[in-house]
Amino acid sequence: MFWQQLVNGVTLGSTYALIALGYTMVYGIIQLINFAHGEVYMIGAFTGLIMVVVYKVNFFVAMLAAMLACTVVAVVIEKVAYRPLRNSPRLAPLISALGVSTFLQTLVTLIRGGPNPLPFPQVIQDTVYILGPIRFSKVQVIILILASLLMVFLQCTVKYTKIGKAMRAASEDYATARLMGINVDRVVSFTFGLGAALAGAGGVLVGMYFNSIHPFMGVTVGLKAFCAAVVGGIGSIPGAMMGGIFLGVAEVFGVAMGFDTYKEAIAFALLILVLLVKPTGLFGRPIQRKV
Amino acid sequence: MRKKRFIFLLTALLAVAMLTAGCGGGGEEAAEGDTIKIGFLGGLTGAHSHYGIETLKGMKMAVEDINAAGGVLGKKLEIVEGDHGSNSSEAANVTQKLITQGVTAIVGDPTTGITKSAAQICQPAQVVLMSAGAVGTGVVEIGDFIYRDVLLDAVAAPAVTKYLKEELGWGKVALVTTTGLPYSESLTSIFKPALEEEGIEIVAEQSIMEKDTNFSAQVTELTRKDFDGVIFTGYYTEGALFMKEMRKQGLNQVMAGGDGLLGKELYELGGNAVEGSMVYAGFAVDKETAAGKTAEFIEKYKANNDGNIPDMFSAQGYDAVMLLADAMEAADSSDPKVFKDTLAATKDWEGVTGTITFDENREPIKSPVYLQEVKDNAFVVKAVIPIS
Amino acid sequence: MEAIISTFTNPYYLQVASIMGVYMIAALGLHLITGVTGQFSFGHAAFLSIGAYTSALMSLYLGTPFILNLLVGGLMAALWGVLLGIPSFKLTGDYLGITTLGFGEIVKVVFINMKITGGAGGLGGIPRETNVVVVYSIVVLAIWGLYRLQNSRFGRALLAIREDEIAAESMGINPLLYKLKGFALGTFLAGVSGALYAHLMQYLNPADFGFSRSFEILNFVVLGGLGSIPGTVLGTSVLTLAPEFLRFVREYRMLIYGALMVTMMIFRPYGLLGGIDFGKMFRRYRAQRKSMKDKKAVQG
Amino acid sequence: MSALLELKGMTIHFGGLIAVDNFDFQLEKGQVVALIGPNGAGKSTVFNVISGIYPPTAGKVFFNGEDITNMKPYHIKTRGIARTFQNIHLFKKLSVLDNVRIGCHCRGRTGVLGALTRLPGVKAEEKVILEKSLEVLEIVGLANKQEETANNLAYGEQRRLEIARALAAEPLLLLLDEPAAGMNPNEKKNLMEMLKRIRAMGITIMLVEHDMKFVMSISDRVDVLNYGQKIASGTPAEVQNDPLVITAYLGSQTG
Repeated sequence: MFWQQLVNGVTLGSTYALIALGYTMVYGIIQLINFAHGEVYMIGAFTGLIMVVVYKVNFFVAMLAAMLACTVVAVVIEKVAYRPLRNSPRLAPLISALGVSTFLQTLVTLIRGGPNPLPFPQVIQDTVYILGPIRFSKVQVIILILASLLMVFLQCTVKYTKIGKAMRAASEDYATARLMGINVDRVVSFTFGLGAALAGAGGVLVGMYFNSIHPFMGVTVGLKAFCAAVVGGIGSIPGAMMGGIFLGVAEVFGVAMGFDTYKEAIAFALLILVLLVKPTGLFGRPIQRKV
Repeated sequence: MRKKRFIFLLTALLAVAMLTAGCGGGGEEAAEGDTIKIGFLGGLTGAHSHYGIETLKGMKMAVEDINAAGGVLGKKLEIVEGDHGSNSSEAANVTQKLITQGVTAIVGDPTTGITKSAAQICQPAQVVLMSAGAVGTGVVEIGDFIYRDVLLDAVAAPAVTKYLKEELGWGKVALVTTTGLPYSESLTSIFKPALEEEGIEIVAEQSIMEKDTNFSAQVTELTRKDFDGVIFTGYYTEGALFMKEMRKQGLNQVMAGGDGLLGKELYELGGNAVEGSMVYAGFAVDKETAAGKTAEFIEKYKANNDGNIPDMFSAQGYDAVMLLADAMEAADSSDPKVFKDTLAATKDWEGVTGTITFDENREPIKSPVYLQEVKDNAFVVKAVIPIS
Repeated sequence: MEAIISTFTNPYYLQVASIMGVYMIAALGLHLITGVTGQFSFGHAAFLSIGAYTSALMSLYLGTPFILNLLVGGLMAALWGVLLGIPSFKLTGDYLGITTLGFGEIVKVVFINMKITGGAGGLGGIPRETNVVVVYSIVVLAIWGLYRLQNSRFGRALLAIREDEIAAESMGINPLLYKLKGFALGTFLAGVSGALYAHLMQYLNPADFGFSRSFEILNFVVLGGLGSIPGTVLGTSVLTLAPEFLRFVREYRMLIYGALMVTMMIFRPYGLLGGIDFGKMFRRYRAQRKSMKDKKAVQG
Repeated sequence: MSALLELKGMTIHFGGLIAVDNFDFQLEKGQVVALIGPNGAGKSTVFNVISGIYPPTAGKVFFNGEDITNMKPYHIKTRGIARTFQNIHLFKKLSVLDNVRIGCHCRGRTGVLGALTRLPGVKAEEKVILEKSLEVLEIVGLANKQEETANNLAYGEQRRLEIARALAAEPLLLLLDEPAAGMNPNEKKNLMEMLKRIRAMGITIMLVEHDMKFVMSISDRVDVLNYGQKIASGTPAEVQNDPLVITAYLGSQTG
């Protein structure tokens, strides 16, 4: 029972983690809670669905297409709705993000013809493996492997590529990075794109796992993923991963322990607890007051 | 610099003034003319718009049918649409607006919560409110202008429970509720005593959330329990996904639930996992059993909607308009103060959602109840249960 | 003339005006917290719900007078505001925002699970006590109070915290204490607004007080002009009326609403009235007139 | 006669970095004492500890005989220590007058109820605050700019506003963190005059400054910090000729 719930929790958590990464990278560089990120994830799921149903491509192609589509959408969002607000008061881009979020939800609802869920076709024959007391489904395994691969890929990009170095520099000190000749606009675009690609992959994976997607699917998942990013320590990539998995596991065990009617509050309660004990999250660096 | 600011301010003020002026056009009194206005209250946009859209579809079909047959009292029916965007405070505005637009009755809202707040406005304004979906408690109690044409679970659920026990031999069940969904919480509170009455043991209770997709934790909790079936009190989306998760984790029981599960999404989303699951409703949607008005309605709906079957919202929306029209004819008046009494006296009225009688508390009693199961991507009637 | 009277008695207009006023009170509360003190709160709706449920339960079970219920609703919200604030105000900016958002969601879930509030089914049968006169009397009172507060030692301390917390601390201002006081006053207004809402709608449902409502109120404050009372009033008016006027565009309504939010922020990042100081404009105007008069006097 | 301000063995670590090491310091009432040293010597850190922004790792701070170590900045302010900041910390979007009025904060008592009722006592208090504010604005020469937004002031004016804001509370000790930074020679001359007037008001001054000429011409005593350690202390003339100080500023000749 315990192990089974752990598997459930880690699977759920790894989808949170994929989305949390987008929040954490963007926040790390421009200190913006990109509330439209959940909608990017939703668009990923819908793109995947269209690819599979209309163009009849296989699952991996659909996922790549979704990642690409999300990247484009996110870069456009950043250009249109956030870039003009780079030097505005803190709440302006936040409101803009909420506007984008409403816009995208409505747009997809209109295109889809209503807010109710669409079935995601069974793209992979789902077999179940039994290992002692634990049951794995093939999709679960795929989610775990793909999520881990994507996170490793991300970590390598940030650590070893030139643009990754630029990202780290920009997140360390935006103004100085700009003075050092780093094209920060490009870095920000790239960050949005990269985060969106991961969210897009997350959307397709979740769609495939639960076989159901709808235009408002990004709202709560997005919020919880943001919680995961904060719990892990915003700006920290391993933090986002661990935060996601931590929240996923906590939610699952909360339900198992009989708090099922409080499930929606578990992520937020943990968030508050973690912040009160460690204000910058589990993996965040302590803030030194600058005078 | 300062001049610019002033100009901006001026424009801002002008914009407000224009908006306010626009307000004047909104609420013109309806000219007493050759139409009878019926308001639609529901979300055509926002998170719950699906229910609203379906209700309106049904209403439009009813109005078409009535007007084609010459209208009511020699006048044509007209629907005044009030979309509240699934937002309750807007719903109060919309209700008030519909009333100022001169509607004699309002059909809506599909959800209990908004119906209750709309009822608080309709009752003192003396406009009939016919909810096509509010199943929670405390709705018609608000006043004698408030009605609903839903299947009353308080009557149907015990009958179905009896059937589950006696015909299917269920002795132990798992009860799954959608927390935060009034329909589901109310149905659960009806099922609990009914199950106890029949001596069916509830071995596990689990809660899920509306719009959630991941039920692995709840299902894992069920894997260590022994039960004959699941009583699922929520809507079709979550029902389908819950059953899928059960099959993934190796549980093979079927589920039974109310008309919240009645929708093609149940088997579209659920596929094989919902095969054999049961849904009770006031009307049957399969070809063999559906007869008369119901069959006609289904055929017409399918023709207009790419062959999809109607769900309870569209069917109840259709019946709501029909009920109102018949009450007006019977009262020979479109004055809500008059026809509300003939409406209350409705007895054995044949609608597409079954036969409706309003009891002394103005609650609808529908008989019989159709228990339908999913077979090969369709609902098939399994049993017809009469309600005494 | 008749048209004017009917405008004032049209129940639809009265309803819309009442709701607008109720939100204005909540928005003024958030104005004090975010606009004046500079603290993010993304869970304002939770305090509305606390005030709403408290006052509604008092009306239903105790039958106490409406004014008392309003007051207690506000005080209860303020109490919870302080309870949340004490541990949370060591966080700043977005961290505080997300904490308050989390608090809001927890409050919602708690109300869903509570028996006495009717859970998810909601609480109905609340007497209708709120009317336009009561609402706008309180709006006027709140605006008057806020003006006095902002132009006092207390208000200046809040503004100092917004502008520069470290400097404020070095001026002898205890930031935690003042933030808490500001938050308590802001949440008090939210609670009163919630109590008015309860006695206007006569029905409460926890789902109506989620984060989307919190963000809606935040929108009122930011789009109108953060830190400006006229801005908050204008923002609330425009945004509560907008959906009523956008009704003709039907399903494209929210699409337009979302796009408007983005364009508004791009063209007016400080809000509609942001950066416009009416007090200063007035003083300048007065000074100008005085100098003109003096000139005239000299010439004459 | 005990010192107005006394630091005993003050030590501050930031992580592994020792910013200030075992620093002893005394300041008599009415003195003007300067703290100088190369960049990164720990001067501003000393200020931040005195004003309560950082807690010291070790050591004690006494003011007027009272132990104020680990006190919060707002408590220290009420004891009579006011300060300015090296990188200007004005309330940027508020008016010049409001900036100074906030400086008077600890001289008032009005709370929420007072603000709402505006009883006579509150009005009187506001009047006192206004008068005091105008007085200090007069001292720093900003009286004609009281309605201006702080952000719109020129750099030198912003520095002067910082001083006015600190003076508004009638402090016993004024901590000035590089008051002359970024000023032209003319402005510096004015500043020096201003400081002399402030000193004449009986206010003790401790300042951190880079401009040697400025420091030497105004200070009674100069202490020199280098890498967190005090390397010299004395009159301006003594310090100027101290070989250790010369090495610290010019770098060791032998490498």
